[in-house]
Amino acid sequence: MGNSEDLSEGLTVRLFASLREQAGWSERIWPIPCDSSSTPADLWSSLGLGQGPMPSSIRIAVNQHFAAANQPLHRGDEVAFMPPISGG
Amino acid sequence: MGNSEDLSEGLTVRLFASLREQAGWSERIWPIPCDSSSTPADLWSSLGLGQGPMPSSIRIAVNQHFAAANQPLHRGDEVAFMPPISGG
Amino acid sequence: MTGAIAKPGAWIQVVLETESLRPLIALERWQQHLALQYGTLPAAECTFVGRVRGTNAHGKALEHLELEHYPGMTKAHLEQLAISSAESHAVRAVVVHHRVGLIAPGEAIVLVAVAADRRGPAQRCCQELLEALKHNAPFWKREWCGGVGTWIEGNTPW
Amino acid sequence: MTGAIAKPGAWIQVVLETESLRPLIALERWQQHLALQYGTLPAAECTFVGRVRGTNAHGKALEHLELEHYPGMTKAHLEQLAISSAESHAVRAVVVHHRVGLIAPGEAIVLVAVAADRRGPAQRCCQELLEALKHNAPFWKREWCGGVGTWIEGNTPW
Repeated sequence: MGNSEDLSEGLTVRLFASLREQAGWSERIWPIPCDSSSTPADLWSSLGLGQGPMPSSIRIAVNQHFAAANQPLHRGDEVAFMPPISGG
Repeated sequence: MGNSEDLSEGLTVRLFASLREQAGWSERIWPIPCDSSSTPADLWSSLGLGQGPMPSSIRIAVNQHFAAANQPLHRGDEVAFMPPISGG
Repeated sequence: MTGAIAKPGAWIQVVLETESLRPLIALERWQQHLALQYGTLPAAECTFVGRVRGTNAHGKALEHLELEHYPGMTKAHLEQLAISSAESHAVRAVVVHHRVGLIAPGEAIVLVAVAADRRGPAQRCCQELLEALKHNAPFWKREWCGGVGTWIEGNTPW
Repeated sequence: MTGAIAKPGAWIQVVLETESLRPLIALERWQQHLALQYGTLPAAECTFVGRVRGTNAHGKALEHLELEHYPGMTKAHLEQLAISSAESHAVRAVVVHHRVGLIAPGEAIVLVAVAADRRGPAQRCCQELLEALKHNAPFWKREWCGGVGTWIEGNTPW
């Protein structure tokens, strides 16, 4: 994981609700490869958050705005994976 | 008008809002012929409340329930003529 | 002029207010009664408050709105409309407060509140009952501008 | 956690409540601000209050509902939803109070209130914003029954 504690070199990953409890952690710094354009879908697989591809029910936020699973990620981004919403 | 002041022999007629002000009265006892079946539409004409037949925008209540213009009236009934409603 | 009808399905209350209508105080009392009746308050509550505008349809400053009603019929008919809406949407409780007499701009004319187990029935019942009372309850509005009163026929569009 | 955004078109206020949400007190304060801002209160006000049910979907007694949120994102996103609804219905003001944390049965989870010049926009905006926040604002519910917590995915149907 090398520089994974250095924010400028990686991503901040946040999990919420059932996803957080299944994974056993809520926030993690994760390295981003220098020469590739990583996406939330790639990140989901790398983190081992579930078997197979990311379920379509999972919502993604990048820098606290909803984003698509194929949005390119950049160093310093905050990426959140969220189970289905139940507010109000 | 003969027995028009005797409730048992006639109808109570009530007018509201603009109808009341145009007519210059709000409540009146009106005789009902013994041998005919009078209706609110007949009553409207007899009372001289307007020229020609009763406008369709006028609402009628008989004994404080909405009623049709051709509902037969009986002695002792309370008949109300009401301009278009504007509540709430 | 207050009234409450206990129904197997819904608790209906209709009040004609001659002096003033204070919606939040009316709601507080209604919620207290509801909490006593149901233990906990129902999951969904939808409320509408209508107030007197500051100007008439022609933009002239309004001094007062006057609300005439049909004593005897108006309250009974409002109760019928409330019972009918409550039954068709299967809600828990409906309260209607309606002013009569002279009302100043900004003051409340009408309060409709509906408590139900789900938000859809609460919202639909509140909306339907408001339209019903605007078009079918015996009330007549007169606007007073510059000392002149003008009867208003019909309502603003939804 | 309180916030107000002055807009040319509408006054938007979103509050996340960590301790308690008292809808009538929140509404009283909001109306006081509105009266100061507009002189007289707008003609139409539509309000929705959602409360914790006493039982879960399987009829078991609920001890608490727990509301998790995304600090930073949730409030900002609620503000965006409120601004968007307020603009599309051209209303005067929108207020949203939403609880987070542990909430007891009967307590309020959410308050949405909309003030507008006409009843239709007030009702439509209130209804649309409630659906938007139920399905699109980052909140997650966990029901606690018999000491066991269960995450709830999705909402009850409208």
